[in-house]
Amino acid sequence: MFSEKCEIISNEQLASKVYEMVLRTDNIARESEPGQFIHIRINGGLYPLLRRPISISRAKKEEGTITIVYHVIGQGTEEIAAMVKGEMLDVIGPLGKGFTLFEGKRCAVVGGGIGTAPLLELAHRLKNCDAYLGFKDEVYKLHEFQAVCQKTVVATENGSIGYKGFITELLEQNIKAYDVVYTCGPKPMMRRVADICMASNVECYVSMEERMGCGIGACLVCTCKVKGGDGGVHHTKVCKDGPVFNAKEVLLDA
Amino acid sequence: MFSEKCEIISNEQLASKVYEMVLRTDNIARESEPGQFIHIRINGGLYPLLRRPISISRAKKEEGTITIVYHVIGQGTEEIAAMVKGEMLDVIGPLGKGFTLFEGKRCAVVGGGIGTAPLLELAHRLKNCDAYLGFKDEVYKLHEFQAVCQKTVVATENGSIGYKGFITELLEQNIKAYDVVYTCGPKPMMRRVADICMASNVECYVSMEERMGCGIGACLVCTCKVKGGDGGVHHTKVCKDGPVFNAKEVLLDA
Amino acid sequence: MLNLKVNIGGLELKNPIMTASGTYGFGREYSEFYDLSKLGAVVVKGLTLKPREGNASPRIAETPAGILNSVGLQNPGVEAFLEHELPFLRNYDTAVIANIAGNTVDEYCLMAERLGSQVDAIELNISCPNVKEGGVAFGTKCDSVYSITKSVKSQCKVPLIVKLSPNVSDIVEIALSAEDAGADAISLINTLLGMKIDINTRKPVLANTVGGLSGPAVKPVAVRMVWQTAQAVKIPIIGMGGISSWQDAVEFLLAGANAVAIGTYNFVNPYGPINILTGIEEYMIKNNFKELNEITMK
Amino acid sequence: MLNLKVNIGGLELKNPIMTASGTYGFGREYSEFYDLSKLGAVVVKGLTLKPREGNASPRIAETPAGILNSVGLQNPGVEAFLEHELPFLRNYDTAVIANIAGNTVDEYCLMAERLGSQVDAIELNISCPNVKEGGVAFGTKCDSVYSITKSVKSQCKVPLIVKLSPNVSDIVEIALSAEDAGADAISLINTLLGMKIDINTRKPVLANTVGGLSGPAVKPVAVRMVWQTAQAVKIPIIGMGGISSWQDAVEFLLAGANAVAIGTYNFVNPYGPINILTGIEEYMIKNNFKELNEITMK
Ligand SMILES: Cc1cc2nc3c(=O)[nH]c(=O)nc-3n(C[C@H](O)[C@H](O)[C@H](O)COP(=O)(O)OP(=O)(O)OC[C@H]3O[C@@H](n4cnc5c(N)ncnc54)[C@H](O)[C@@H]3O)c2cc1C
Ligand SMILES: Cc1cc2nc3c(=O)[nH]c(=O)nc-3n(C[C@H](O)[C@H](O)[C@H](O)COP(=O)(O)OP(=O)(O)OC[C@H]3O[C@@H](n4cnc5c(N)ncnc54)[C@H](O)[C@@H]3O)c2cc1C
Ligand SMILES: Cc1cc2nc3c(=O)[nH]c(=O)nc-3n(C[C@H](O)[C@H](O)[C@H](O)COP(=O)(O)O)c2cc1C
Ligand SMILES: Cc1cc2nc3c(=O)[nH]c(=O)nc-3n(C[C@H](O)[C@H](O)[C@H](O)COP(=O)(O)O)c2cc1C
Ligand code: FES
Ligand code: FES
Repeated sequence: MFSEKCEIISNEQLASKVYEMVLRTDNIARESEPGQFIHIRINGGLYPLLRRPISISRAKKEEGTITIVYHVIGQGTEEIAAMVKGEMLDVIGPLGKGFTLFEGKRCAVVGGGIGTAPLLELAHRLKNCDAYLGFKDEVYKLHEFQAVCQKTVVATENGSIGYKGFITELLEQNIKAYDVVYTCGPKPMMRRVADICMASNVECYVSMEERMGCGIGACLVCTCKVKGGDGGVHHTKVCKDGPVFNAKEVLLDA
Repeated sequence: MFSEKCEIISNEQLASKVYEMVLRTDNIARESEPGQFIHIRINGGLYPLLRRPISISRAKKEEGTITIVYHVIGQGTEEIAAMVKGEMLDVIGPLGKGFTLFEGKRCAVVGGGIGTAPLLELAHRLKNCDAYLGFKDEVYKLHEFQAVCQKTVVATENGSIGYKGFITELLEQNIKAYDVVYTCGPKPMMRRVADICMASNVECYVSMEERMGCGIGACLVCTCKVKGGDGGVHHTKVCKDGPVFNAKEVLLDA
Repeated sequence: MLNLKVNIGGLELKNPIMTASGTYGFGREYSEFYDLSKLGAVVVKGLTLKPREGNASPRIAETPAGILNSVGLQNPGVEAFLEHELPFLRNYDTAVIANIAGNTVDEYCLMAERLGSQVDAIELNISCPNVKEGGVAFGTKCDSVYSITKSVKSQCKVPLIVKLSPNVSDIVEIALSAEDAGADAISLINTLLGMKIDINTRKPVLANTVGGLSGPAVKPVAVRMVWQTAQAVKIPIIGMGGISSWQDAVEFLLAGANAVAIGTYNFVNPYGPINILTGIEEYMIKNNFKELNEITMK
Repeated sequence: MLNLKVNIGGLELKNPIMTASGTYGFGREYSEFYDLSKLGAVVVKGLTLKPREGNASPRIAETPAGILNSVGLQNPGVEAFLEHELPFLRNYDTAVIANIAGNTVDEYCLMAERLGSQVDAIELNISCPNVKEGGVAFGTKCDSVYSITKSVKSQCKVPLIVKLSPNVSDIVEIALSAEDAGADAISLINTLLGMKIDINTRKPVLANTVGGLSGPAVKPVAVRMVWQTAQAVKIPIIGMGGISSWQDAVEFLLAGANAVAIGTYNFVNPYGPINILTGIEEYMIKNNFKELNEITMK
């Protein structure tokens, strides 16, 4: 875990409201695992007050760089989008527990919208997984998935590219082909992926989102519900014990 | 009184921590009188919350521009200093009651530090006044005063330029030469100028500073003390009834 | 057609946008920016029976997302208001609400009597943190809130709005006391008592040492108090505290306010109240709301 | 040589920098950024007798210059603290202060007894706005502050700090009640009760509806309460509420605080407390102060 000011190497728009930023940081690039995130201080000041959590989409050890892909939502991401090459971004990372990797398993990554971003580094590590990518209308980072995945299928809600409908429909048709599925995206999508996996006894890992304070495990504001060994439900930290959880353990209801 | 977003034509450093900004605004340039000020919203947001009052140093009707000269003190002026040509500055102006002009009087303007700035427009209007300019060490806008004033004398505290000492000492030696003296600068300096004038029965106008809210006369947070016709002391608004007051009427004590 | 009309304890306003007392003078200055007839109501600077000079300067300090003020109720007094200020405001088609403060219950009553029905409503300021008398002392205890409200109400020919202080342990019991005593509406919040010290001079920034905190910083406290009070009282609520956008105004309406007042934000954006009104209208159109009271929590 | 030592009701701290309860866990996470031995004291997350799961998420909302939280005292309980967390903190040369909250006076007393002298001081949290029991209810009335302080003090083997709620009409009478009942020190402020509503979902942002406001927004209220309290009590005061720079910390010391705690700012800058300590040292050198208590108002 490092707290650093990283140089912005590039910050480019990929789609309407979606940007990709490359940061120079040997430390975070070296230590990060797929599924981890960084916690970004928006500017040197106190407005907005809180840092913003953004997943690491790519980490290149050799180049000493990490990439993030982010959606502009409110003030924080707006200000990140306005930054330019050469400026410094104050980040803490790598944070959290990423995706668990297995040897010799048949894997799929299933992403929805901006949730596809953290799956890219995972796809690189898994080497020959299949990618299921769902978008609303605009599609981004497709070529990078295609370059590294065995098979890449795409669905858009309006049918502008690929299958017209939800990506989970395509996953369901092929679920038997996999031992492990990793998913990141809107909660309803992840819930559906988890159900599909459950029905076919496929291991499923989901990446959770919660509003965060410290981002490092100290303040307990980011909890989600997990099933305990005792059968009860416990509150656990998304920032430290997650963001990735085994779908069998985490409650995706709320 | 206008509320406008004005284009920044230039924003240049004159001395350490002192900047000069030229703004395009037909309306304010046309209506402004020497001694008036503008109220600047620092950026589109709420941090910092309050506008900053800065005097109009020059108003060029024909060109539709105004000039301000400002000292970088805290967050507000820092952010103004960081702005560049082409950006828009949100201002309200012209505000307040400026200097009272008289026909056929012998006049002097006496400025201290950044307080010299609003006297420049006044000097232009007075046409052949004398200028007494006091600075700590660095001197700025000297040539402009020299170009428009009959005589321009300068004092610096460290003697780097002109007389070594306080400008009020030079004024005192020449006070008999004037009917009206206009002053703007640190309060102790203005108090001294007022005393010198009083002793020689010279009319004296001072430009007051107070912390402001609305800047237009609505909130009553910017009051200073004036002597009333009833002999009592009253609180009056610096932003609306001032910033310029007759030294005989205003209390310069606090 | 949108219907933005709202009834505040018998007073009908054309829309829910009001100006907060003390931030808007008597409307003259802002009338140079826009037509005051666009406003639901103008609440004037707090009035006292006799003219007041207020506190020494500095009277304002900036704080993170807020300001502290310690004006101390400088005002020309009720008589001068009626003679010089009210006639000006009557040029506009907007409700005029007099905010009043006194040293004693009697003073409040005398003012209400003197104002009679010349104003459209009276806002009882029992929550000004900047003066010893006439201020917050009345506003933090249930029994004194009850008795002052009851007394003034008996003299009051127009709807009586009681303006509450947020510097209390339990806003609900205070609001209920005002309601029980006959208040026609409640407005909240006045300022939170605060202080700022200059670390260079090592003295308080305000000449008065302490002052009232307003602006965006206090909004979460204000929204909470409006929400708590709205659960408990039946009379209308005028919500204020940090409103600086139409989104903020909608947040107060959702919390249970029937109308909103814009205070500190006037200093930032002189067109504030008008922009906020437009924003609310657009929000209603977007959400297919016809009536203001459709803006409620789900 | 600078002397930053400060005595908090019998507990000597090497410097006045503490961490605010609930923002710093049990120190583990921040120990990855710097040596905890640099701190005057670590105040741990609020403890209860039994483990608690706390409230549902979302538990945090951002507000202008502040945050609302509604953690609801999630914690592993006193036993797990003593077994798993305290030994870790004992690796460092810093004071450990246990912040405790209970449902009943008895629970508070049991915890104080169980903690014995294993911690260096106990901070009585009678001001948590996020739980019905064990929280703010105890902290807003003088008589209950007095009786709970008195009871716990009789069980307490270490200095007893009483942490006050800012959600009160009169902080001074509350502080005096704690002092009269034997408190060794006072800390203030806990969070202001606030609320935020999402205008798109038209629901409160926090699952718990209301939450506690902290961060720069509350600083003027906190400084005012520290100042008022410092005029009235003789026991030391630990000041907190929005401290986000050494300048803020100095402002609290000027107001009369003997030590300061850093809360929300830890989330912004993990090195916050250390940077603030350095800043205070430099301020003292610049002003030729040798002792911390020379930082006073003029
Ligand atoms: C572990 C994790 C990884 C994430 N990775 C990515 C990513 O790779 N790309 C991306 O575009 N987004 C990602 N998000 C979501 C991202 O954090 C939010 O979109 C962002 O914080 C919005 O900030 P804002 O100021 O633009 O929006 P605002 O709505 O103005 O933010 C207000 C507050 O709410 C919080 N907030 C708002 N939306 C979310 C959210 N969905 N999750 C958590 N907090 C939120 C903000 O952090 C801030 O504190 C991730 C979230 C988490 C928890
Ligand atoms: C009528 C008038 C005309 C002025 N003209 C000029 C000018 O031409 N050039 C120039 O450099 N300065 C001028 N000033 C002073 C200028 O307003 C302040 O230096 C400026 O507001 C500082 O803002 P800041 O954010 O940099 O400092 P901060 O200290 O961070 O400001 C904090 C708050 O205090 C207020 N404040 C701080 N110093 C002053 C001050 N001296 N007077 C009033 N408010 C203050 C700020 O407006 C702000 O609200 C004038 C002030 C007034 C009242
Ligand atoms: C400069 C100033 C003066 C005020 N004067 C009064 C007053 O005279 N009477 C009153 O009831 N409230 C007064 N208030 C309080 C406001 O009416 C309002 O309740 C408070 O500022 C919160 O709203 P805001 O955050 O939108 O400003 C004053 C506020 C400010 C900032
Ligand atoms: C996330 C969070 C959790 C908190 N938990 C506790 C707690 O368990 N016990 C307590 O006494 N105060 C708790 N507080 C209050 C802080 O200790 C502190 O009093 C308050 O946040 C004001 O300081 P700040 O503005 O520097 O954060 C908590 C505050 C936050 C933000
Ligand atoms: S954000 Fe603080 S514990 Fe997760
Ligand atoms: S600043 Fe508002 S009246 Fe002068």
